[in-house]
Amino acid sequence: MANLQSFTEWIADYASVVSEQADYLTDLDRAIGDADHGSNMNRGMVKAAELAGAEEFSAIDAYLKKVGMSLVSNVGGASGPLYGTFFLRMAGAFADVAEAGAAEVGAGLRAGVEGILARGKAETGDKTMYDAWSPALDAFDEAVGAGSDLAGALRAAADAAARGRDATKDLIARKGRASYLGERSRGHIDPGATSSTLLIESAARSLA
Amino acid sequence: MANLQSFTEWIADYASVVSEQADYLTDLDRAIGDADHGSNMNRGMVKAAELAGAEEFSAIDAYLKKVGMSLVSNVGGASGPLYGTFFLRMAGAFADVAEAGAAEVGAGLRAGVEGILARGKAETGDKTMYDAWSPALDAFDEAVGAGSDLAGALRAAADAAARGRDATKDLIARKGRASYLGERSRGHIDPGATSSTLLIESAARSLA
Amino acid sequence: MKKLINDPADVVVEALRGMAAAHPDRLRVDLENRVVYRRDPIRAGKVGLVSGGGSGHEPMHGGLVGLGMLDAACAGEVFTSPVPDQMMAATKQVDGGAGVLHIVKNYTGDVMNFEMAAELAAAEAGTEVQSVVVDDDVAVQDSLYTAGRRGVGTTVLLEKIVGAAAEEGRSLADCAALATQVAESGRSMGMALTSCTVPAAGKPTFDLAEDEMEVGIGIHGEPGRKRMPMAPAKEVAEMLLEPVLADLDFTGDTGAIVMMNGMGGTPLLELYLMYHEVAQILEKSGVTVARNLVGNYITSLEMAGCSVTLLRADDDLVGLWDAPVNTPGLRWGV
Amino acid sequence: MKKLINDPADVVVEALRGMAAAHPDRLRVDLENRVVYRRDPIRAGKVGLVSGGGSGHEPMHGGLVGLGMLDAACAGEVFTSPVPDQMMAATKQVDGGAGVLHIVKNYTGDVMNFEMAAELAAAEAGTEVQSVVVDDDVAVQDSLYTAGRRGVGTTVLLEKIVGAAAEEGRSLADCAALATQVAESGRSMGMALTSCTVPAAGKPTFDLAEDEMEVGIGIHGEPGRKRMPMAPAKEVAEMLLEPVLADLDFTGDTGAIVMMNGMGGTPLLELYLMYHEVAQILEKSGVTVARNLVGNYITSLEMAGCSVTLLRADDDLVGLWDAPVNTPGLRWGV
Ligand SMILES: Nc1ncnc2c1ncn2[C@@H]1O[C@H](COP(=O)(O)OP(=O)(O)O)[C@@H](O)[C@H]1O
Ligand SMILES: Nc1ncnc2c1ncn2[C@@H]1O[C@H](COP(=O)(O)OP(=O)(O)O)[C@@H](O)[C@H]1O
Ligand SMILES: [Mg+2]
Ligand SMILES: [Mg+2]
Ligand SMILES: [Mg+2]
Ligand SMILES: [Mg+2]
Repeated sequence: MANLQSFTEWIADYASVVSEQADYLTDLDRAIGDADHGSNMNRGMVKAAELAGAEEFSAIDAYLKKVGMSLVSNVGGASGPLYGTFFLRMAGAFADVAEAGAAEVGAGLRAGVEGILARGKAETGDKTMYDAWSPALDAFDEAVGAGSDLAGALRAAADAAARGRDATKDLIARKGRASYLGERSRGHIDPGATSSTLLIESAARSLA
Repeated sequence: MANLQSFTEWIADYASVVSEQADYLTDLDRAIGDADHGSNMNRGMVKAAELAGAEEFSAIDAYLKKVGMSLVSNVGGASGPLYGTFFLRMAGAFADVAEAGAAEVGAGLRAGVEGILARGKAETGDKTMYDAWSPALDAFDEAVGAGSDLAGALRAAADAAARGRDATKDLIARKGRASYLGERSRGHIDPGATSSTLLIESAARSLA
Repeated sequence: MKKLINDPADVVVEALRGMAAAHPDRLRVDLENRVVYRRDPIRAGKVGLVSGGGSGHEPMHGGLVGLGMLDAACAGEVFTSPVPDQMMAATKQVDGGAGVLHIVKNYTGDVMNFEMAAELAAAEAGTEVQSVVVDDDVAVQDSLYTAGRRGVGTTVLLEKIVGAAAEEGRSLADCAALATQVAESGRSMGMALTSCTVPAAGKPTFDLAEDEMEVGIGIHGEPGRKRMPMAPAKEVAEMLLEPVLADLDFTGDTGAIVMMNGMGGTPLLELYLMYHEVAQILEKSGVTVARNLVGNYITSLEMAGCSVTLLRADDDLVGLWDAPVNTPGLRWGV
Repeated sequence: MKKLINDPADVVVEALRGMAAAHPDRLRVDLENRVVYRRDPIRAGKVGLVSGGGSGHEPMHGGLVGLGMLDAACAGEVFTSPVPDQMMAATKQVDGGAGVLHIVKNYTGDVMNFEMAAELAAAEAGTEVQSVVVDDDVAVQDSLYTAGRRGVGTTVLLEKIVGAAAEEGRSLADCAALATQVAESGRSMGMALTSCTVPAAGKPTFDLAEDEMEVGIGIHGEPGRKRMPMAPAKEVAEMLLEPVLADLDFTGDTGAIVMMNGMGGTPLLELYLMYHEVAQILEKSGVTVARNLVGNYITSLEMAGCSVTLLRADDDLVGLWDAPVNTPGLRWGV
C-alpha cells in the first residue's frame, strides 16, 4: 500500500533520476527536438521535490496537486503542461484516499494519462510519451487482473513502458517538435517516452 | 637602356607575379594585418596591366602616371595610395626621358620612394615596405657608383630588397595595421616589404 | 561553448536585466515573472497584446514591446515555452477592459501553455482572452494529424500590424480577426549554415559539415527538412522563395511585405546581398514589394542563416504597417 | 568558408544593390562608385557629411546615411579602405556650398585615401573639405611614432551627433570642431570569441581555441592585443571597461552615451546580458548613463564578440543625440 510518504518518495526518487539522466534526455531531444528536455524536466523536478520539505501536506491528493502545479509553473515547453496535467488529474483520483493499493494507483495513473491525452491529443504511434504510457496502463491492468499486487503491477507497467519507449525509435513523429522532421525523425527514441518510462520505473521502486 | 616598352613589360611582369603570389601576400597579411594585401595588389595590378593594351602611350612618364592613377583608383587600403604615389612621383622623374639608363631609373625609383615616405611617414625599421626600398636604393646607387650598368644595379637592388624584406621579420611594427599588434607583430615578414621586393625583382627582369 | 554569459542557468534573467537597464524610458521588466511590459500601464479600452515564447529569438518578443506593438512579452527559458503563470500575470496586467489577445507561435509547448493560461485567466480574473496561432513555415507540411506548421517570421509582421490596430482602438474581435487574416496571409522559409548552442546544453544542437547547409530550418536549432551541399546565394534565395510563392496567391493588386531575416549569426552584409536576390525573384514573379525589413528580427541564438517571410498585404495592412511604432527592435514615426 | 554569397569578388556591390532595393525611399546608391547617398540632393547651405571605409562593418557606414546623419558613405572592398575616386565623387555630390566634412577612422589606408581625395577635391572642384580622424580604441597605445589608436565605435556616435549639428545648419568649422570634441571624448575596447573570414581570403583570419578569447580586437579580424582563456561575461565587461574608464574623466556632471556593440555574430541576448554587466560597473564607478545603444552597429563580418564605447556627453551632445535621425541602422523622432 502507498501512502502520502510513498508519494513524496516517488517524487524525490524521480527528481534524482532526472537529474542524473538530464544530459541523456537532452541528447535524445537534440536529435529530434531542441535539446532541452533534460533541463526542462530537471528544472521542474528540483522544484517539485522541494515541496515536501517546505510544506506540511495532509493528503495524497493535495500533494499531487501541488506537484502538478509546480511542474506547470516551472517546466515550460511541451512537457510542462503534459506532466503538470498528468499530476493534476491524478490528484483528482485520490480524493479521500489515504492508502492506495493497486486499484487506486491504477485509477490514478489512468486519470493522469487521460489528462496527457486531453492536452496533447496524441494517438498511439505518434511517437510521444503516450507511446510509453499506453502499454504501461494496459500491462498494469492486465497484471492486476491476473492477481498481481501493486508492486507487481507497477513492475509490469515499467517493463511495458520501456518496451513502448524503445518502439518509438522506429516511428515517424506526428506530434510535438519531432514531427517537423518527418522521415528524419525515424531512428531516434522519443525523449518524452524516455522520461515517462523513468517516472513509471521510479513508481515501481517507491510506491510499492 | 629601358624604353616605354620595357616599362609596360615591367608592369605586365609584376601583374603576373602578383597574381601568382596573391595568396601568399594575403597569408602574410593574415598573420599581422587583415588578410587582404594579396587581393588588394592583384585587383590593382590587373587593371594597371590592362592600360597598355587599351590605350596608345607616347612616353614613359605618361604611362607611369596612368599606372599610378590606376593603382590609386583600384587598390584601396594602405597599399593603394602608397604604390599609387610611388608611380605618380616616379612618372615626374621621367619628363622628356624616352630611354632610361641607370641614372634615370635610379632617380625615378628614388622619387617614387620619396612619395611613399611623404604619404606614409614611415622610418627605417618601422616594418613597412620602406624597409625593402631603403636598402634597395642604397644598393642601386652603390652599384652604379662601382660602375654597374642598369641591369647590375637593379640586380643589386633586388638582392638588397630581399634582405631588407627578410629583416622585417624580427622587427616590431610601428606603422600600418601591424603596429596594433605591438610585440606580437614580431616573427612575421611584412607583406608590403614582400610585394615591394617582388616589384624590384620584376624591374630587374624587365627594365634592363 | 563560447558565449558572453555567466552561469548558463541565469542567461535569460540577466538578459532581461540588461533590457530593463537599456530601455527604462520605454520598458518595465517584471523579473520574477520574466515579463517585459511597456513602461506605462495600458490605456483603458485598448486591447492588450500579449506574446511570448522561448528566449533566444531576440529581438522577438521582448524587443517588440512598445507603442504600436506588444503590451507584454513572456520570456521562457532558451527555446522553451514560458509557463502559464507568466502568461497569466501578463494577461491580467494588460487587461484594459477591452480584453487581451494572445499571439502564439504554433509549437506544442507554446500552444498548450498559452491555452492553460487563457483558461486560468478567464476563470480567475474574468479577463476575456482570444488567441491567434501563427503557423507560417512552409518547410513543414500542414496536416490535421500532426503538430502542423511551425510559427516563424509572420509573427513579427503580425505583432506590428495588429499592434497598430489595437493602438487605433479596434475591438478584441476585430483585432483577433485581423490577426487571423495576417496569419493566413504570411508564409516563411528558412535555412542554416551553422547550428546553434543552447547555453544549458553546452554543445551544438546539430553538426553541419563545412560544405553543407540545412534547408527548412526552424528557429530552435532543430534540424531542417533536408541537408544539402552549400549553394550560392542566388540558389538559396530561389530555394526559399519557391515554396513560399507556391503557397500564396499574389494575383490582383495585392503587394507584399517582405522580411529578409537573419538567424542571429549572419552579418547584415549578407542579408542585404540575399535581399537583392529575393527582390529580383519577386520582380520576375510579378510580386510588388510594398514594404520590407532586412535584419535580425526572429533569430535562433548565434545560428548563421536566414529566412524569408512574405505577407500578402492590401492597403489596410500597409497602412497599419506604416503606423508609428516605438520598440527597441522596430521604430518609426515616433 | 560558409557565407550567403555568390562570387566572393561581387559581395560588396551585390550587398549595395540589396541596400538600394530595400531603401528606395531613403537612399540612392551609385553602384559604379560604390557610394550610398541620401535619396534627396543635399540642402543648399548644409554641410555635407561623408564617411566610408572598408565593407564588412554594416550597418556602418552605408546604413547610417540619412536625415540627421551621413550624406554619403563610400564602401571599400571588405576590410579595405575605399579609394580616393569614390570619396571625390561623394564629396562633390554632397557639397551644398557650405563645405564637406570627411569622417575618417584612423587606419593608415583610410587616412591616406581620404587625404588624397581631399587634396584632389579641393584642387578640382574647389570644395572646402575638413576632416576628423577618429582614434578611440584604447586597446592600442597612442603614440606619435606609430599609427596611433584605431578608430572604432566612437565613429558611430560621432556620425549621429555631428549629423544632427549639420542638419541644424551649423557651419563647417563648427561641425569640424564638434567632431573633434566628440572624437576626443569617446573611447572603445573590444573582444572576440571567434575570428571572421574575409570572403576573398576564404579562411578565418586567425584561429582561436574553444577555450580562448582575443581581447583588444579591432574591427577587421586583426588579432587583438592578447589571447586569454574564456572568462564569464562579468569579467569580460570589467576587462573592457577598465581601460576605457581609465582614459576618460567623468568627474563633474557629465554623463555618458554608452554603446554595447556586437561584432556581427553575437546574438542580442548576449549583448543585453553584457549591457547589464556594463551598467552595473558604470553605476559603481559613478558614471551616469545618459543614453545607450545595444546592438550591432560597427561589426566585423560574422565575428562573435563585442565592444563597449563610452562617450563623455554634456547636455549639448545629448540634445544632438536626441535629434531626429532616419537611417536604415538608426532611427528615431521621424
Ligand atoms: N502532443 C503531445 N502529446 C504527448 N506528448 C507530447 C506531445 N508533444 C510533445 N510531446 C512530448 O514532449 C516531449 C518533448 O518535451 P520538451 O523537449 O520538454 O518540450 P519542447 O518540445 O517544447 O521542447 C516529446 O519527446 C514528446 O514525448
Ligand atoms: N605608413 C606606411 N608607410 C609605408 N608602408 C606602409 C605604411 N603603412 C602600411 N604600409 C605597408 O602596407 C602594407 C599593408 O597593405 P594592405 O594590406 O594592402 O593595406 P591595409 O593595411 O590597409 O589592409 C604593410 O605590409 C606595409 O608594408
Ligand atoms: Mg525540447
Ligand atoms: Mg591588409
Ligand atoms: Mg523546447
Ligand atoms: Mg585592408
